[in-house]
Amino acid sequence: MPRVGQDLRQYLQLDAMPHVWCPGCGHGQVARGLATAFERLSLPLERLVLVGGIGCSGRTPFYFNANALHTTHGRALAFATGLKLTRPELTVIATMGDGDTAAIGGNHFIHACRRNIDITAIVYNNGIYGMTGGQQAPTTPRGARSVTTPLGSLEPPFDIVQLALAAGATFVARSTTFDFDELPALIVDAVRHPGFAVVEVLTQCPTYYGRMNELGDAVAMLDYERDLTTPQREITKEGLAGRRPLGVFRREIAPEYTAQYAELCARQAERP
Amino acid sequence: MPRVGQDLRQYLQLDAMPHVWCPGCGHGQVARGLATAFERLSLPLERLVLVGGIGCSGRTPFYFNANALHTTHGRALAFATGLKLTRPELTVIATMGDGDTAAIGGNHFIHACRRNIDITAIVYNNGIYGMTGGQQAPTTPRGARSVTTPLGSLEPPFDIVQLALAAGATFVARSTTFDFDELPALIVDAVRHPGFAVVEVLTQCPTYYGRMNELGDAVAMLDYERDLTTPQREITKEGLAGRRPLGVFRREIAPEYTAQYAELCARQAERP
Amino acid sequence: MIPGFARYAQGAAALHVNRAWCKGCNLCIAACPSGILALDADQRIAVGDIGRCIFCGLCSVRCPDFVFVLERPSLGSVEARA
Amino acid sequence: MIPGFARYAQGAAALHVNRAWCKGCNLCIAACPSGILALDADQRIAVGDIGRCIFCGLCSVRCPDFVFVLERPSLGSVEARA
Amino acid sequence: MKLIQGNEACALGAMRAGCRFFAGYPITPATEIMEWMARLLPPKGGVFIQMEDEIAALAAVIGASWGGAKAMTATSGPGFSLMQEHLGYAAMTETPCVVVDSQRGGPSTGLPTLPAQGDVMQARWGSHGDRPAIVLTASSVRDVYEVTVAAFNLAETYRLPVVLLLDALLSHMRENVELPEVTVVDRRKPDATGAFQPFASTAFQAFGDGAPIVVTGLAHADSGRPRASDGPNLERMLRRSIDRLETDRDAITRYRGIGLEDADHLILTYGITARSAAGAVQQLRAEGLRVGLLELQTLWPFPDRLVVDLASRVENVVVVELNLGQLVMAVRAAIGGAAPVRHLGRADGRLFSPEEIAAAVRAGEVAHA
Amino acid sequence: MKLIQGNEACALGAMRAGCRFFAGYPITPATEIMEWMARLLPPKGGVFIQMEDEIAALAAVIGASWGGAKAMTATSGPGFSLMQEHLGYAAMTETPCVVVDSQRGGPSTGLPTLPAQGDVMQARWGSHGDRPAIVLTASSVRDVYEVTVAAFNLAETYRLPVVLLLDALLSHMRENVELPEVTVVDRRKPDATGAFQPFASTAFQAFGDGAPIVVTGLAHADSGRPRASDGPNLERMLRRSIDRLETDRDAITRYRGIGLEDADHLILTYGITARSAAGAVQQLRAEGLRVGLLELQTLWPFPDRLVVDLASRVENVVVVELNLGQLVMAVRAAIGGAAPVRHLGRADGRLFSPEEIAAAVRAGEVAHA
Amino acid sequence: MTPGDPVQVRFAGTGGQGVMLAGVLVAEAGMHDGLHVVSTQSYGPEARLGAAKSEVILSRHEIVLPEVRVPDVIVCLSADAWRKHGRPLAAGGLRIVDERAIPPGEESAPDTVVLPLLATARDLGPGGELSANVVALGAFIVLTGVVSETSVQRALRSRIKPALLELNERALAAGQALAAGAAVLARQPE
Amino acid sequence: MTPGDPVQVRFAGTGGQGVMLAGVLVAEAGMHDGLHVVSTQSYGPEARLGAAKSEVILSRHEIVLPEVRVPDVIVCLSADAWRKHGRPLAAGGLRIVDERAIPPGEESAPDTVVLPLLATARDLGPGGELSANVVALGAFIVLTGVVSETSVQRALRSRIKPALLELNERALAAGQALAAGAAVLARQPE
Ligand SMILES: Cc1ncc(C[n+]2csc(CCOP(=O)(O)OP(=O)(O)O)c2C)c(N)n1
Ligand SMILES: Cc1ncc(C[n+]2csc(CCOP(=O)(O)OP(=O)(O)O)c2C)c(N)n1
Ligand code: SF4
Ligand code: SF4
Ligand code: SF4
Ligand code: SF4
Ligand code: SF4
Ligand code: SF4
Ligand SMILES: [Mg+2]
Ligand SMILES: [Mg+2]
Repeated sequence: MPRVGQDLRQYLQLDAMPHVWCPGCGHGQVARGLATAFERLSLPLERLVLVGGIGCSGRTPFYFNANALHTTHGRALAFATGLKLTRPELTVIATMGDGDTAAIGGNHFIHACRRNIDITAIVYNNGIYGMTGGQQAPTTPRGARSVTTPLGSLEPPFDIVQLALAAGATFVARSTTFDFDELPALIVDAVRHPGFAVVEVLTQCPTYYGRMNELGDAVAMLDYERDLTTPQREITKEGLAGRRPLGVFRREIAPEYTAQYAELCARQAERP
Repeated sequence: MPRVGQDLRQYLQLDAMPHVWCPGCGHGQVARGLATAFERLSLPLERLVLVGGIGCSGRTPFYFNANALHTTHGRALAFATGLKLTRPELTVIATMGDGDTAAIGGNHFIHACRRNIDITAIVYNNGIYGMTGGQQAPTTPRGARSVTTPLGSLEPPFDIVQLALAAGATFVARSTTFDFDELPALIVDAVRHPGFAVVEVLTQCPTYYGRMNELGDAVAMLDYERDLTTPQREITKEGLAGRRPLGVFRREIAPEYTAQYAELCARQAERP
Repeated sequence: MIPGFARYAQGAAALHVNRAWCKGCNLCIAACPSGILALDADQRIAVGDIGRCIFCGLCSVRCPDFVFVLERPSLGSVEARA
Repeated sequence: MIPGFARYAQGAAALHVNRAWCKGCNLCIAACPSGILALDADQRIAVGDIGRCIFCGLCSVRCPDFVFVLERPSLGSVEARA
Repeated sequence: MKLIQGNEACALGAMRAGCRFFAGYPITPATEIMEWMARLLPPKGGVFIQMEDEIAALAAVIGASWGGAKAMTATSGPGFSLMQEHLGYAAMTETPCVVVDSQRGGPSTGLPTLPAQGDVMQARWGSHGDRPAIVLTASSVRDVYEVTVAAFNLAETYRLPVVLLLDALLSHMRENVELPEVTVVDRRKPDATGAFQPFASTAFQAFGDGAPIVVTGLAHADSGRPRASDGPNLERMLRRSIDRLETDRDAITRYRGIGLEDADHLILTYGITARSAAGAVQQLRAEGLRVGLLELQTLWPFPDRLVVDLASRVENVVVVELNLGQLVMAVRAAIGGAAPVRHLGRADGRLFSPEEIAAAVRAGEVAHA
Repeated sequence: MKLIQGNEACALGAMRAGCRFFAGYPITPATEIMEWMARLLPPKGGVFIQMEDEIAALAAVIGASWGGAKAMTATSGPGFSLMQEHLGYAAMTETPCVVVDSQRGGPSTGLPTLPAQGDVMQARWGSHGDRPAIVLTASSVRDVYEVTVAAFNLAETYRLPVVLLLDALLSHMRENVELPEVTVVDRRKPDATGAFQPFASTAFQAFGDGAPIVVTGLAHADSGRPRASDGPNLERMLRRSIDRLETDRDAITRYRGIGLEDADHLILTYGITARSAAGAVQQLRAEGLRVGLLELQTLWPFPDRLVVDLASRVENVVVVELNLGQLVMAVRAAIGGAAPVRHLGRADGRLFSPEEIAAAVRAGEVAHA
Repeated sequence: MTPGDPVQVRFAGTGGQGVMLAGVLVAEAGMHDGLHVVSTQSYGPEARLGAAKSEVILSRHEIVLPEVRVPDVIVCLSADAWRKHGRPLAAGGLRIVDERAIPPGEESAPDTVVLPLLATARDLGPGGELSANVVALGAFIVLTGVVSETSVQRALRSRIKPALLELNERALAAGQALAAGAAVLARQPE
Repeated sequence: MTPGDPVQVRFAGTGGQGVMLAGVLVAEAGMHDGLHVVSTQSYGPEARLGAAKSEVILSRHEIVLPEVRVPDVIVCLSADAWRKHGRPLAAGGLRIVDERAIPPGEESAPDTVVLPLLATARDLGPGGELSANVVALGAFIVLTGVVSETSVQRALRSRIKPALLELNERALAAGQALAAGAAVLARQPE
């Protein structure tokens, strides 16, 4: 029996609840995944900073009892970088939407991956801009509808995992809101990883993506998520058959930025 | 005997010569590669638009007898996208520095790759910011010196080719200024490719990168480039041994953006 | 009792439910193997026969709104941490 | 003649050199298999014994400054395109 | 007569003006403009594209304009801040285009769904360096349509980026309107004769429509070629652009007046706020106070002659705006001591009611008496 | 006594003020500031990082400030335009930090190596929405050092981003200087007692230094928690920040006067231009004209009381700046009709000479007589 | 009630209950009735969740203030919305509230008509629960007379997808019927 | 020449000829001499190529205009620089020019001293060609008297890497020697 149903209220900012997300929005499930991971990590909440972008997902920090830095659209990782460099002892986790991460914030994302700074990025990928009302995201599948692609998107979507890998992130994983057990486990691994870690989470936006693409309610969308993906261990010889693989794609120890910087300072420190 | 030494003056803006680049700067060699390619492509120059970013490399368009759109730092591809969408019949080539492309312009770069719009991006990678006087670029190798990394860079560099591949570019190649024969050939292929094409060119900045990293003059730097790279055909079973591979990494035909868009308009066009 | 949560007990175990946070998305209902969950007329969660609950916790992991807390000996008392 | 270029002839072939564009980087000099190129006191390119030139064009492909144009029967006359 | 949303009217106006390119990035409260353009453009063969951010959106618009298309983007405060570099680029390269900024409560993410008039100075001064600027605004859904067309016309006439300021309320509200007849100005093509200097006049040649053209954000000659350290030449070109606006100031200045002829008290305002001000004038006139209303549709270039002229005929001026004091600086600077100027401002995401404005005028009247 | 470059003085001032974080992106003519910081910070355990662009640079600075470090970035026009969104964010989140803008000829890429004073209005109004703003400038290498320290002190005192405007000439020129003694203001820590409201006062608690803190660019309560549609609360907080500056206006206003006591004619200027103006005063006084010079180091909040006060005692005012008319608007708005105001401006990348300024004053004197 | 001029109307409910559409329908009907109309609505996350509202101002004159300060009519479909948008109400105004939206004790307020709007809608058959907004609109016409029935029907035809039109016409009628009984109650002395 | 106050000095040459350093050395020497100094230089691509310049203003008073309008002294090392920065010159000013930088016909101008600066530098031995700037500086001291020899030597010691100091000291001396002969010529009647 999975270890589930814990009382996670201590991690939550109770007066901010109920949260702002729509009925059945996967973002709430990601938030639960985070809370579960915090419990497993036994993190002191005053040492944890959640850095949010702008979007439905970016609001995550408001619902936790940790430090919250709610930034600007797309720039969460740039703020996080300054903070982490100044306070390497703090645990810094960025919660970002797919638009946030890969549209306006694409550059900060690939640079954070490249620098290998010890920050964890949780990318809530719902294939759409939720907050602003259902516009195309750079993750919207070709042909899918949104209010700005009423006839179906012409653009091939980004694969966030591939982008993170190419940009140099040292921990890269993908999960979904369907995988309630795997998700917190991956977050735990990502936070423990000493370097830049990306966890892409496929999550449902029933309000826009679901409705505009006739995928049904949140319950149906979870099934859709399951059918769209394959845990890596289950990938057969026939390959992915168009499904997106899940799990950890890279876990590599490489020089971490703040550690290297500290060493540089130590070398430079003025002798008395 | 290679077909070399042609009179390329008709492609050049003669009153702008001599160009602004330093003695031995590889950017001039890339420019020659472009002129050679134009000759082979028999492009009418009034139908060619060179879109430059800001940087030494970004000045390339001024030296050609074609249309020149000299834009802002990092944004050449965003301007080029608007132009190409409006005038799909024009040939649009962007000339951009590595800082231009991968630092401030990283996001526009990956998005242009993703959209697969028929633009050719020539990335002049000299591992440094030339124009502003030798600061670290996102392509500066770890440990290399620049005026902003006086003790050696701590950051792992981007691999532009990997980034372009992950972002979805359908033609991706790498060459160097050493490879005077291969370079124009790749540019020709890139321009002919019906989709987004990236040609990364390793080029020398003797003034800053060379001097600060004690690599000698332009002559020595060309040898250094040769030693740093391996044509794909020469890659042995032992692998790259730390060298960067050259040649074409992807050449794939996929739906091109302006063509798809035209088709969408045709479907939508009001019936009389 | 957890403030704001109703407690549905079955021996030493109990299901705590915060109706005020429920948004009526049906995710828990679809997940519950015992079929004891449903929405009421206000479109909020209602617990049916708690005697049939197997304390699998699937309702809690599926719920995006932190509506459920399970109280089982193995998890420790909720009060102890309230 | 190409305006601004000096012409160094060897029979039907010739090397045209635009000294005004030269920046003295040595790239052509290092590339020339015949060793007939050098910098003068102004740090600009000077052509030595054109009789030893093999018209390989390596000077032209290496030069970042478009200093050289080769005139060979196979390439057509430069004048025709000037 | 139709029930139309402000943002829809903006899109319809753009289409009517001949806009055939839209690049944007979603943001409340401007998003519906792009949603409408996404539907309206393809059937006309126009281009709609959602870009990766606002910086890219304006870049694409400028690129499209050099391709020959009338082009536009729409955003709100945060995106408008990001567009400042390219607004300056468009001015420097004399690129006709239209940028709509539907203002919401700032600063920063602020009050994302509430109306404001807090970007009025930014629209003029947000980019680095000096530049000519045309900034328009509107107070009703019908005006939005008309002023959008005017924005395109001015952009084409003066080869400049034109900013149109809306606000969250005007963008989102629906009103019954009869869309008016409008005149459309098209891009001025160069005369066929003689060598064309692309930056010598307001005649415009797109890429591919003739001999090659050079465009750069560096200081440049009339030929377009860079002159990156020729300051006097740059100043000459800037002043020439600015003078064009100066010369045509009366034509560029759009405004609406109520009771200006015999006014003793002047209310100066613009945009959504002008509606309540009209109500205030009605109330005050009913009380016997001779109050006039100047509703500016052209905010920049600031119509100083018009304002000085009116101010010198009244006892006092009240400037009303949904910010903590922006256009009032231009008003004060323009009129010198001609009349005392008071400011009625707020930044709480709400409108002024006619009563609040009337009270402010009355207070001034008393203070002055 | 040392021969120091303006940009070096800025870096030395920052180090002296306790700056321990610098994030930047290279750009002429500001780059040497970052090059110096890259050398000066590591030995002190401070952080230097070159970011992917200017947007990220200011973001990182704000992040670092919330980590408790005194933090700064430096840029020029194009980068400053890109920083506008985050300048507003810093103001909204009451984040102390310093942004240096070394002005070059604009608009756009413009005249990249030549001096200008074209970002004066942008520094105040470049971001969307209303916000409190402190903007300083300097006219000599020694001043650069001192004013940089002052910028940090004001940032810490008022919990605001402070902009320091230099120019291409001042940044790059070397001058012999004796670095003066300075006072350094440190960040105000919250009192140990009672529950801390992070936005109720200027006391500042960094992340990790106590109970969790909430920071957002949305409108928010004193607790930091978002109140995204509570306009009155936002206006209250904005006015509180602005009022803090209002209350301390005299302390914030840095200026230098020459011959103000008995002046009949006032030259008002700032930055590099003030040097020539001082020369002009000397020349004119030698001719017997009673001319005074007001050199502002604090441009915003605009010291209107000081200016009105001086203006009302002179026959005329000449505002001299390297732009086509920017601060002059604030001058005119402030003094009403107290004295006629003329503007002497240029945007050609050159300075005014003392003779040119003197001639302008003489012309005004004649016109007035 | 006897509406003054301008009339300010608010529809409040939970995201998804169609209060936006209700506002637009009233505005469009007002337009057909020859009135000046302005309609606005709440935006952002709030509009999708908890308490959403849409507002309409109708007048024989040009509308100067396009912002509702104190509504003359509030139509309310959910408890959250009642809490957030149920007050204040103009003197002489009217509130039309679903029976489940109003907390016990408040039903008897003299300016408030409590009706089983949602239940009536649900009874209309499959998909009926989504037409509570139009049921409310039916009641609104009868109880306020702000816009005419014919104009509302015309607005319905222009704004509702053909497939759903019949259902919504029935919803409108049901709302009118529902209110007919309550109407007498609502006419207060002036 | 007899310098006035302020004195405006320009060093002009090709990128890489060290005109920036020459300017800084004069400024620093001026500082050691107790003068107010401002030094500026050209930036950007121009500074690396073609014609670069650096300028110094020296005065017993505070320097009001930190921009050289018409130099009193121009020291010029290359033909490009001569074309771009070789004029105008203040009345009574002086130009010190390398023999190869000046076009035939202009050598005989009365305000111009032509010297083999580059050739002298080259003759100093390995690396010598890079010290033409300091050779020029030596000539400058002798011909203008704007800054003192001791102060220039002090500036050299603070700004030149130890490994190159000896070479540069020899360059300075060589420049002084070179100018000594020409000096008489350069002293014009006032
Ligand atoms: C500079 C800027 N541009 C645009 C916006 C408007 N905006 C807010 S959230 C958002 C996108 C949200 O999508 P995503 O990041 O995928 O998050 P989601 O809401 O789907 O979780 C946009 C475009 C903004 N706030 N700032
Ligand atoms: C917004 C902005 N930031 C910074 C600059 C300054 N800048 C000009 S070119 C350049 C980098 C040049 O490096 P790269 O792109 O690699 O081109 P290269 O000169 O090496 O060819 C920078 C930072 C600018 N012009 N605009
Ligand atoms: S709009 Fe979509 S992403 Fe946003 S809260 Fe609703 S369901 Fe979630
Ligand atoms: S600085 Fe470097 S990149 Fe720029 S022109 Fe010189 S050698 Fe080339
Ligand atoms: S614990 Fe399991 S059985 Fe019990 S209500 Fe939840 S899902 Fe159903
Ligand atoms: S999953 Fe949660 S929010 Fe959804 S219906 Fe069940 S209890 Fe309510
Ligand atoms: S053509 Fe060949 S041989 Fe002749 S000069 Fe050039 S490189 Fe030398
Ligand atoms: S390669 Fe060209 S620029 Fe270099 S030395 Fe030879 S001719 Fe001159
Ligand atoms: Mg999303
Ligand atoms: Mg580079």
